[in-house]
Amino acid sequence: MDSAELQVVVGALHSSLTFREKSDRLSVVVPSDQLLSVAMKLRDSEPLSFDMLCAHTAIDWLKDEKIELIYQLYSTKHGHHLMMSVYVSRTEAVAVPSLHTVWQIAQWQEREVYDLFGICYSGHPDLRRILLEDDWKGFPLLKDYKDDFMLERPW
Amino acid sequence: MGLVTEKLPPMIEAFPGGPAVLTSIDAVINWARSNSLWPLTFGTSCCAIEVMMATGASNHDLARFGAEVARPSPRQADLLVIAGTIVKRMAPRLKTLYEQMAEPKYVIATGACAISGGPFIYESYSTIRGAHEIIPVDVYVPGCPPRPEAFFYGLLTLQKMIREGETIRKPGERRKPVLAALPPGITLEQIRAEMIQTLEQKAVVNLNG
Amino acid sequence: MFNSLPNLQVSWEVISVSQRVSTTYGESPILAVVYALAAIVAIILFMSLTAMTLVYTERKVAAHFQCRLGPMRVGWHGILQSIADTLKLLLKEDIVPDQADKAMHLFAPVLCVLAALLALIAIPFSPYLAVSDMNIGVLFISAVSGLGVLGILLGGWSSNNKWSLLGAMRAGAQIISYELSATLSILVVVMFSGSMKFSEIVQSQDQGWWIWRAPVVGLVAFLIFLVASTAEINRTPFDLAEGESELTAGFHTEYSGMRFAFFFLAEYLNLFIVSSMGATLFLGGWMPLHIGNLTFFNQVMDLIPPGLWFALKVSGFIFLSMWFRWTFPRLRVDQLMKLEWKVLLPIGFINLLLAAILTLSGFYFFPGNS
Amino acid sequence: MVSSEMASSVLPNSLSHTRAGIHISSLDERILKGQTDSKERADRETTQEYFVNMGPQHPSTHGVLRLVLRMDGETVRDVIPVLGYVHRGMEKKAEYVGYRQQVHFTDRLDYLSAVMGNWAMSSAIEKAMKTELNDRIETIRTIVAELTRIQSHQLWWGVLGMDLGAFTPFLYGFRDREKITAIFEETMGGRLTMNYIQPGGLMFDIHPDFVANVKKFISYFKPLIEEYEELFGGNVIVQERLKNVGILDAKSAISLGVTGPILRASGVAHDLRKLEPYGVYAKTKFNVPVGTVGDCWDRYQVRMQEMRESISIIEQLIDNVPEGKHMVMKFGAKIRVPEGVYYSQMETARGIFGIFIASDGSEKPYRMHFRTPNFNNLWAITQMAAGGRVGDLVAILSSIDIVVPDIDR
Amino acid sequence: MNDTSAQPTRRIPITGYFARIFTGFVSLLKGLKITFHYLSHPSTVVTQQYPENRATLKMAERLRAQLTMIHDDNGYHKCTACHICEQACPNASIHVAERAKPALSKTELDTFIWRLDSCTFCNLCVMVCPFQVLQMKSTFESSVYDQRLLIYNLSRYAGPTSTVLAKQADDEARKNAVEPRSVYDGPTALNGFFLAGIPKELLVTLDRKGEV
Repeated sequence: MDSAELQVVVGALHSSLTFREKSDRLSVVVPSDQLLSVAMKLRDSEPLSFDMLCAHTAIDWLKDEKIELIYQLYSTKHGHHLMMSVYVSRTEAVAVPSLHTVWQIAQWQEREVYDLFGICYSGHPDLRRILLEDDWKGFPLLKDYKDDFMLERPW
Repeated sequence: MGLVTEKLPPMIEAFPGGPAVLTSIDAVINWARSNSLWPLTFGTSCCAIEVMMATGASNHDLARFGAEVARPSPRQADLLVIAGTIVKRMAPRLKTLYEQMAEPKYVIATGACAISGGPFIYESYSTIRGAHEIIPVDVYVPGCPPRPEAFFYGLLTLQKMIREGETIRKPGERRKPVLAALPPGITLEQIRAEMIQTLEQKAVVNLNG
Repeated sequence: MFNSLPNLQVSWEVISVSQRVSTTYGESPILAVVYALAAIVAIILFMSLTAMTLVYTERKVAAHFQCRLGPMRVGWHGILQSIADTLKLLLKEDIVPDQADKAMHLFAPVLCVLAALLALIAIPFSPYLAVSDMNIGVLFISAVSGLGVLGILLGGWSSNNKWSLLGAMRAGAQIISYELSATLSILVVVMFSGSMKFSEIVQSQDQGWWIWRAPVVGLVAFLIFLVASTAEINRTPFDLAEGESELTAGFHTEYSGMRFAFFFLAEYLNLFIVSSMGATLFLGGWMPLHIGNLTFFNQVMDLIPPGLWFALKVSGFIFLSMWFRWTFPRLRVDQLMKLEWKVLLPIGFINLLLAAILTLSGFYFFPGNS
Repeated sequence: MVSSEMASSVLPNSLSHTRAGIHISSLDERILKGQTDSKERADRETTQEYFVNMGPQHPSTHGVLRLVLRMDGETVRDVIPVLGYVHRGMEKKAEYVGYRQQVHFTDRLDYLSAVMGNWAMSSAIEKAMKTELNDRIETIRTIVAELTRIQSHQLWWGVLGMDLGAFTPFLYGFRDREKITAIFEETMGGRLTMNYIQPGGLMFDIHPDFVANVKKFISYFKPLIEEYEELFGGNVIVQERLKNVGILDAKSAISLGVTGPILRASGVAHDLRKLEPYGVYAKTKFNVPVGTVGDCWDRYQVRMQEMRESISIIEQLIDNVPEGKHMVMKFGAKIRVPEGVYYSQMETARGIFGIFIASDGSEKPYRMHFRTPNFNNLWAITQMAAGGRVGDLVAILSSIDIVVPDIDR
Repeated sequence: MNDTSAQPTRRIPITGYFARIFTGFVSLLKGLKITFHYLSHPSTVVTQQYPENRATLKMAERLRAQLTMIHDDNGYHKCTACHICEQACPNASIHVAERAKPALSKTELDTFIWRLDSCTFCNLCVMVCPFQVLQMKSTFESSVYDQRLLIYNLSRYAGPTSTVLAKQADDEARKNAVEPRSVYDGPTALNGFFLAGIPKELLVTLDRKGEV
């Protein structure tokens, strides 16, 4: 399925879905409260069948005061890609539904995003830091992360 | 190190001709130690492939130096080769490993990451800038990663240090020669006298302290 | 020692060190004590030299199996490598973990070496060189080699390290299981030769070695012995007790310096003992190679002194063991047990039964005077 | 090394807390949770489970991976991987350096397929900038990538041997790998981390002897694969150790996001070189080997077959490397990627290496994410290793072919 | 974890007890044959003996192990201290120090500090240099006992480029324009300048008269 056809099918899943511009592939923006149901549909509906979650990460848009969660989906059946993003506020800590029931690997990828960005996932069975120590202060991939240890490039 | 290396030297030294005996004992012990450097199987990243594996492999063969007996347990190892990046989370473990090793123990830091943090000196929140911040390092082998030959040169450098810098008269102290060999393209005269002096002053590493 | 060339007609007379000591004792007790002490020193020297040579050989042989050179820089072709290693190990700091059972931790490696030393007593190296030629030699070695595993168990348990304990438990289970098969295969030879005395077992092979003299049965027993003995001394493919990739360093994880050297020593001594046993039981010990009626060939073979024969056979055995080690991967722990209880043991029993039938019917190749 | 780790882990946990109404757990809590289970079990069945730490310094964890094992005798009940012992903060660092400088960081992720990492990064930048490359660049890239795949698999073969307890295959594998590193060194100036493939082309043109040496290597290596099989793959002990061990079925493999040889061994013919051809793969003929059961033996076979396929790809390309320039971008120029988000991926020796770039149009990426194959592949171990022996765990870990810095980044 | 009974398993054919033992045995013999082949053919030994073969050892010409600055026959380089390599360096391993009082040009190189201890040999500095001043060499024997010895100054003199110097009338004028620098000279390495990874108290302080 090419990008245009995919847009029609994905757009029909829920009325609140919008599409992101300036992306090299079809990129759908899902509201946080619809995330779990849309993900389920993306995986289970036959023409889409996005059965693999390739990557899950986040971008800290400091200026917009938002954190964008990004899910790279892939269908081993049809071979098409989809980028799914969810915007959450970066000023107050809010919980996003965990997708580990949809794709198992989400469990660990979400732990990574929690570790580096501090995003909390509701319904996650084992949410804890993955790459850093449990007693680490702060979330290093946030743009305003400060650390005495970190050095700036002198020249 | 036990009886032989701690109680015996002062006793021998008192006898006439004792110092000469001690010197020859030193020579034998240092010969044995420098030729039997069993490394700990330890490597964190890229350097481990070049420095721990490729050197041990047939083409370069660490066994020629008698150092192919890689011990997985720190208790039996003599040589800790820090091959790869040390990060904050690994640092206490590295220290533990070093402490678990039995004396005499030697440390070689290989590659940019282990010497100074390498590519991750700046703007990294977790990389330790050099293994010497955690444990005393005897020899630095630069490279990213160093070639197996470069590591052998580092091993020879360490052997030189063991042969020249240790004596059972002062257990737990070792003296580093200033230069491994002449660094490429430099003659000794070119290195400033002050620098040598300062280095000499700081060359004795007290491991007990 | 090997001056007098024995010839075929004279039967081999075995004089052991213990016999010599006791005979001298009648003449002069002091001389006997001196003699015994000299023998002890000689044995200890022999033991450490053997182990050092074996370690060096193993490293060289392994290197050439793997297209490399092995130790090269310490002495000519690295010949002093083992000496350097030994010296270094002896002078290394001796760490006893804080939580360890200190007495047991100290005792375990000693026990391992002791077991190996005791086993060394019974083996006849040549007709004139044996410490003690006891009439229950086979039984003695079987019993004493069981002591070694006690050392391993103790070492693993007293270290207070889970990997050590796991390794020790593996070693215990493994050695006790494989002891059965080894004993069964030894029994075959005992049955054929009708004696448990090593010298008599050797003498029973002057017409041909048991490995081929007893049709098929001897060979099968030999193969079982080969496998079981490799397992008993914890060498690849049965080195589960110290399998590096699984258990860090197994039972000796927490050992350093001299005590580790003791384990090392015991390991290589055990290799030597097992190889000597294999050579003695199946390959005729110090008996020269004789083929039927080829008198000239047999006479030529007799020119080689028996001590050298023994050394040759033992080195062949040791080489085989090294060859295995540097070719095969290691078995998994349940496969190890399966191999013993489902393959080796049944075959061993059937073999023993066949051997009994053969002995009763007296059907040997080259039937001799036994 | 082991006991001290344990002591710190069993302390009463104080690091768990609540954030945004969500309970944030800690490693201590995770381990303690397992322990209560084992106590209950102990009451029921009278055997007591215990925990051991495998790593961070352990010969078979290929670096500094730490696995906390819940064991019942020799049987592994549960595996808790603990990561981060080489977490160098590469994604943070990537936000501070320019695009051209990014390439050499990929060398240090999956260092065994460094060239493919370079390629993935370069092609991500090229795709974003819509740079057209000539055939010479693409062909050379394909050849060196396949050589990298072979050397990576050679090393894996050797290390698998070592993990199963045979040291000799390790040295044979390395002996032959040195031939490839010599070719690399000659052309790229490095043995392991080459930084060879650059955005817009290659750092150097190939060495004049490159073609001849590659041909020599291929004729040398072809019979050796069969020898590998005879020495190791055919060995009954190896087969017993690998068959029916660590089974991963296709469905969970996909759900776990596993890629590369492991996914193919589970029976999914998923290979980006075939499905979304890049380089000159579209012009070459090769098969995608797949397994049937998804056990370690299948993974072994898939990788061995992949080496043969890689050789055939190189054979098809090596004779007619097209003429042309080796660099189409001006080297000194700073690279500015147009604003937007880009995700591009490539099939390395271990699976899909994806690079996600969020650009704000400046010289440096706003956010760079490396989707590394090993991160996803590793988690399959929690499914594969449960119920097996310690020996099985080692075989499984080796059959996944992990590179720890690639997991931790 | 999940239901293991549903998973497919490999069926190992049950071809008789003794047949399996026999095939297993044969497979072991095959392996033994291969290893014995290598043992019995000493020509298969591939080991290069490094310290012994040092005289004949030839490294690949492109091998990157040491950064050098190209100096011409007169000992003059072409570096204009333009800082392009400094910016291209991913981890600030290069520091170009300009001369405080340039003699002939607007900017002149004082010391070219290169940190071997942190260099990753990515070759970008060599590639971006507009004047081809830098070169990677394959000198690999650079192990040291002290980390500070890994910080090199690559330029042999502080002063203008060879082109500027060529325009000078006589040797005397050239000599006046330049000032010799040795390998371990430099404001960064030895003058108490802060260097990441090297503790301040370890840095050797050298006072060079009137500079930096």
